Amino acid sequence: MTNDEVFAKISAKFPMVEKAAVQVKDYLTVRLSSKDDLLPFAQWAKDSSFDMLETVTATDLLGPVDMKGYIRQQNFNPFLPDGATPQIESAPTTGYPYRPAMDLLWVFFSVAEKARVFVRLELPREGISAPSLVPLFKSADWQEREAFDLLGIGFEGHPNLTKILTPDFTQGHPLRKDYVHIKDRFDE
Amino acid sequence: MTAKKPDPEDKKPEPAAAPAPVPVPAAAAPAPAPAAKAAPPKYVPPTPVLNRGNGRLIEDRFTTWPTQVFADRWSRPGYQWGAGMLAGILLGFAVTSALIGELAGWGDKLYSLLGAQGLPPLAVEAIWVAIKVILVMHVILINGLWSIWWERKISAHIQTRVGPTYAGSPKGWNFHGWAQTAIDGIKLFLKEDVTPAAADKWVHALAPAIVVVPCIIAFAPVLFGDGLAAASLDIGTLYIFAFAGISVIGIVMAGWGSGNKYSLLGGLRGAAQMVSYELPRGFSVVPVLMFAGSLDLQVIANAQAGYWQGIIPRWFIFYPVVGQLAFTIFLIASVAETNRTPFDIPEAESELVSGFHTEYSGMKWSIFFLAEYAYVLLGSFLLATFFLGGGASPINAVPFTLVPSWLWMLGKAMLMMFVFLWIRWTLPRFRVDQLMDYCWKFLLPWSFVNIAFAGLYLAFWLK
Amino acid sequence: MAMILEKLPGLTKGLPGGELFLTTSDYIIDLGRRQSMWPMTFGLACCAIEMMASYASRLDFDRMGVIPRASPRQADVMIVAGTVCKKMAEPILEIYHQMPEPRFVISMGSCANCGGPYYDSYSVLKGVDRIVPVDVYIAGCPPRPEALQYAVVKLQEKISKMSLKKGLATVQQEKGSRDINA
Amino acid sequence: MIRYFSKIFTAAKAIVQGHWITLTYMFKPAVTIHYPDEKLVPFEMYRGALLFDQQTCISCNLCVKACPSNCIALENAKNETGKKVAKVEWYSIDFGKCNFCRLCEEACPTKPKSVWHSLDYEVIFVKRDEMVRCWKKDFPFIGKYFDRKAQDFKDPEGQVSIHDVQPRRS
Amino acid sequence: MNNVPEPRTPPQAALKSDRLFINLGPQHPSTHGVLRIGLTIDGEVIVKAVPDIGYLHRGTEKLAEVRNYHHCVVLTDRWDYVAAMPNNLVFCLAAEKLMGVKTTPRADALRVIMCEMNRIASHLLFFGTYGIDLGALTPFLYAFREREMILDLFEMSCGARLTYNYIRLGGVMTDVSPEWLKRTTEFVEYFKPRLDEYDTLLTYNPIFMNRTQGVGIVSPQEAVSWALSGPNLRGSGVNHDVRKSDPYSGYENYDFDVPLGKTGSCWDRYFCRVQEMRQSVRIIEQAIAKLPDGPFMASGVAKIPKPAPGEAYAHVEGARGDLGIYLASDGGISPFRLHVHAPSFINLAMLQEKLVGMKVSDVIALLGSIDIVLGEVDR
Repeated sequence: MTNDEVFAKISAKFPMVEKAAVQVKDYLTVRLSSKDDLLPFAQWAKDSSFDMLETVTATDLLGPVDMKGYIRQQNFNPFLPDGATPQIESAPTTGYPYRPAMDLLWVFFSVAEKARVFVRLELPREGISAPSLVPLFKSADWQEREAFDLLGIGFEGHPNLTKILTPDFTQGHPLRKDYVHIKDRFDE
Repeated sequence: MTAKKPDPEDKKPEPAAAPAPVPVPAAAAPAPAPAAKAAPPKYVPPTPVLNRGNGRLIEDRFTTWPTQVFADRWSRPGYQWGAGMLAGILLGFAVTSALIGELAGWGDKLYSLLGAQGLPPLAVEAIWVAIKVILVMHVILINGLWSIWWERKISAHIQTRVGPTYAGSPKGWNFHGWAQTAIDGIKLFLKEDVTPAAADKWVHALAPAIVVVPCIIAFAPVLFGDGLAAASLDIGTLYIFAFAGISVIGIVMAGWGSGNKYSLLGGLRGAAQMVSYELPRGFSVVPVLMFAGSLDLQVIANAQAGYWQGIIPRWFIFYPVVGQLAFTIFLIASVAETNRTPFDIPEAESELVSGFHTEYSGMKWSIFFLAEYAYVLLGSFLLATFFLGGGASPINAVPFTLVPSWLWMLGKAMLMMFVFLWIRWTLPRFRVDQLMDYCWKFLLPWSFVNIAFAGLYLAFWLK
Repeated sequence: MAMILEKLPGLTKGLPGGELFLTTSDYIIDLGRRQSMWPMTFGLACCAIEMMASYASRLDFDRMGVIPRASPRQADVMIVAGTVCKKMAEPILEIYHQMPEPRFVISMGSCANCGGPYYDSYSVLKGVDRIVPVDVYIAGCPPRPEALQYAVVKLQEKISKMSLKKGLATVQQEKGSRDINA
Repeated sequence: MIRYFSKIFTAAKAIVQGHWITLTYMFKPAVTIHYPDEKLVPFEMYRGALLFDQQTCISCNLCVKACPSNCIALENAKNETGKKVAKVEWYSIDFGKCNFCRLCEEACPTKPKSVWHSLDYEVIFVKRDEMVRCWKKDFPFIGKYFDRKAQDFKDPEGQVSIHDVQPRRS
Repeated sequence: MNNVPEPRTPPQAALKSDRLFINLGPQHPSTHGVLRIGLTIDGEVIVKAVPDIGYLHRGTEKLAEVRNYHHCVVLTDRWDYVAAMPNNLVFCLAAEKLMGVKTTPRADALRVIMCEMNRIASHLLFFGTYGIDLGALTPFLYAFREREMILDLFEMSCGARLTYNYIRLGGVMTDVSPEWLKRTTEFVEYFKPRLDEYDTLLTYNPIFMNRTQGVGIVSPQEAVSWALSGPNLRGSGVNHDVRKSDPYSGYENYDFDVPLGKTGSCWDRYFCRVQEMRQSVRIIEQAIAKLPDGPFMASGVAKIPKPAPGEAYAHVEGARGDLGIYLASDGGISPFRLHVHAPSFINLAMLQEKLVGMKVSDVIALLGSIDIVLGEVDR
């Protein structure tokens, strides 16, 4: 099933969903306009042939990553007593639309027709939260917890939204671009 | 990568194989080579720090591939040398034992010598029993050294690898790690003795003793050859099974005493398994007792003397159906009794870390280890006595019947111990409830059926 | 038994054959510890696969008397094979303290030496010698199974130089690289 | 009834076959390499410990940029007039962080390469200082490490080379 | 035959036994790495299971944002360290889509050969460790003996045994010599009879079949709802293989079939992997037979690539399942966002619901059968 047929099927059911400006290479990317379109779309996907929710993730569009999120402790080098200079500093590229928002991504896959659709939703960064798809798809459980743990996205309706990957004493959400690492007892 | 397509690696100036001195790089290098390039300093590496002299470098990796190694095994020097050594040991053992065949005779001479000293008969009896106890104790503890080394070597060769080789052999030599178990013993002897805080001290410390002592006591009536039993009891079999059952208490104490959840689970599982496998073990021996007519091991062994039509020995295993069935059930139950795979759920490595002896370290743990191998030895001697006609030679020809009975008994016991090891390194592990189903719904009913068959035999055939 | 051995150097100072007795007992004790080092099955990341390869048939670790033991109570050496994350640092410390005395630590692979490819990650401990004293580090990512066996050979040499004068247990040290004959 | 006995028969047959395989392998020779006595020489492409030749290096910093874990540090040499010259003053590789990925060797433009992977895989450290390997004027290929306690450069104790003389790769 | 006895809940009144909480701790011989499962058990039956991961979380997605594209390829080796080739391949496919680089046919064929050999090595490790989990110690040694041969071949071609860094942006690192091809065919000839040996040793062993056949049954709908992938999904009978549904780097011109399980039990998942080894052997033979010659590296990949802003998604049939990379670039030298769709992380999620009602020794059987690698779970 080519991308256009899939898009025709979707737009027949959901007119307010339109094709995303930036298409993921060779896959159909669809952009939702608001938070409350998600649950009906997911329900429709589950009923029609898109019965597998493959991925739930997000991208922080704030800007280049903040170097204080990394801790670099070099080994003692006799020629460089104060440690080797870090090599790559991430610099902002001109012309890229950085904005204080997060771009959420859901990927639905239909096992029968071997078709995949990328659903995007952009939300402001402050107090970001989105409806949870755990009641519909069981695979969303851990992926939403990971998105919460690493990016700080609250999912309403998630049964057990707690940290899953980072240790308990790590404060903040590491994958955010403005994450600053607070020294804990293990990095002296 | 630069826009130019990177040409593939040009000819290597340095032949990788022979460590030839570094040639000066070829002068026709495309880039204008710096004119007076002094040869790079000849680097002398630090002497290779190896405890076994300089290693022989294997240049062609593919000679170590299984395709070549398994291709023609007799062309490999190590293989021939190993086969020769094995044949030599067996032959030497047989010859020396044939020469000093009448070891049993010495026992009576010693006994009469003691009597001649004019000591009261009670004192003679006491000294004689003391000598027998020391001898049997030595058999059990030395067996620990031998069978642990043997298991590691057999398991290694089953898995196409080589077991311990460097223990006890000087530099450059290879005595196949004969001293490995002794060295393990020294290390375990000097380990810090850890008693966990949550443990119940006395129960934790006493558990290994309660596991080992019944096994040593149970060795009293075991037959080591014709007439070579420490104590010839006429209820030998009942005595052995009675004492072998006490070690369950030790395992449960170890499980409870260590204060660790894993060992508690292991201990309870061990109790359930060992108690329930006592039954098929006991009942599978009943046909043998029916045929032999008494519980005394010596009488059972003598009942198996003689040959059918001069060829097939009258061993109980060769009785058409009853013998094989009783033999397999007894073998399976003794494997379960010694907590070895496929019945090693009490110390299942992969589930309960290491079961009831998780919290034991150093000397206490090694007592558990010795107890396991003592039970394996007990199981293999019982198998040899009950089913393989302890002491009787399988072939009716002259050179074999001259071999003393204790050598045949030892040979059969070692064969049975090999079967124990062989089972351990092939089969996966049972689940707890399958293990119980297997015992109560399969082994036990079949042993009853076996007893019924034995009854028919007695009624019609053996009268 | 351990108490007697602790006092042995004092006892044998005056006796005529004492020195010889001390050196032979040193040799036997070190032989026992050297030829039967039981590591703990303790793999973290990719180096654990190379550690498993060194137990397998081609490079048999059993030749040196090394059998992997599941519980820390029966282990002598802890091979830290893989990336030490901060969440795993607490269990590693607890396991190290559960091991009975003469215990050694081998840090295997760049990640365990000083963070390796994750030298700037927020959740990786920069080297396991920040929490436990390490006797031998192995370079490589992951090191070959032979390198692990070479490290065990090197550790055996260090153990063979231990002597009763410093007591039965190895020198106590909180963290950093440890020289047991210091 | 028949199904019960056939189940027992297939189970017993499978167990016996399994045992037969282990028995046949027991009599096959072992594929073990007795490591300290026999050592495998790695293949020619193997990525072992890094070596560096201080004379042919033109200090172009390409290897510093190519290294993912930022292990390499170097300093341009200056001639008497203070002008930078295509030589390297000192060079250091941090073996603790190196993950042996061959990117630095591929980035090196000199022919033959001035930083290349040898075939040594027996590289251990006993102290934390041994991790950083340094090269200066006429140090050997294998380099030295700086011992902070003794405050001078020493030969690396923990590295055993497969070849008596380090072969060079073009 | 489904001989799973339903959990016998003792009569509460008569038997007051309180629940025991045990930690299948981060250091456990058979959790394939550092995974902790908090089990609440009542006797031998599990009442509640809470898997706790993150003990190997190295934050590679954050590190990728300060590495250039060639450095990220090195980072990908350490995710699924048992089968590292598909990791490199999936990152290179995504980056090539982003940069619009077309790889040469020889590079595609070499990538297919290397990935299939790495799949055999990974399934051999699964076969060995699954044997150990269930108590059979010998298959592990036989499987590693064959795996060492594959690692020798990798060392001969790309220089490393586990973290290869062989598949690069635009092609592969070096070409393979004819001697390497000869040795690979020698390995393939030697390996086929070994697979039948493994079947008699473990697959059809009655104790093994009892331990795995009725255990951990996952119905097809449940498998799709948990978004399982790879042998775990095909074990339940759902026919989805990325090499067939979304072919990449030339998989469409090799013919191989996809083994499917019937009931979705542990034995079916195990059997799918053993059958997949046979299929991989077929693919390798075909690939070596039709190996096109020509350059092994496409030209036009910059030393420090700066792809145009955009997003790309590529996914590959890794040894553990459907491994996908979502790569977003803002035109800088480092990726703006790298998300890994890790199959082990998603397959592991079903553990918390599946374990309730099982026995303690079944935990190990189920955990072993979904074949997770903690490097990929925690990234």
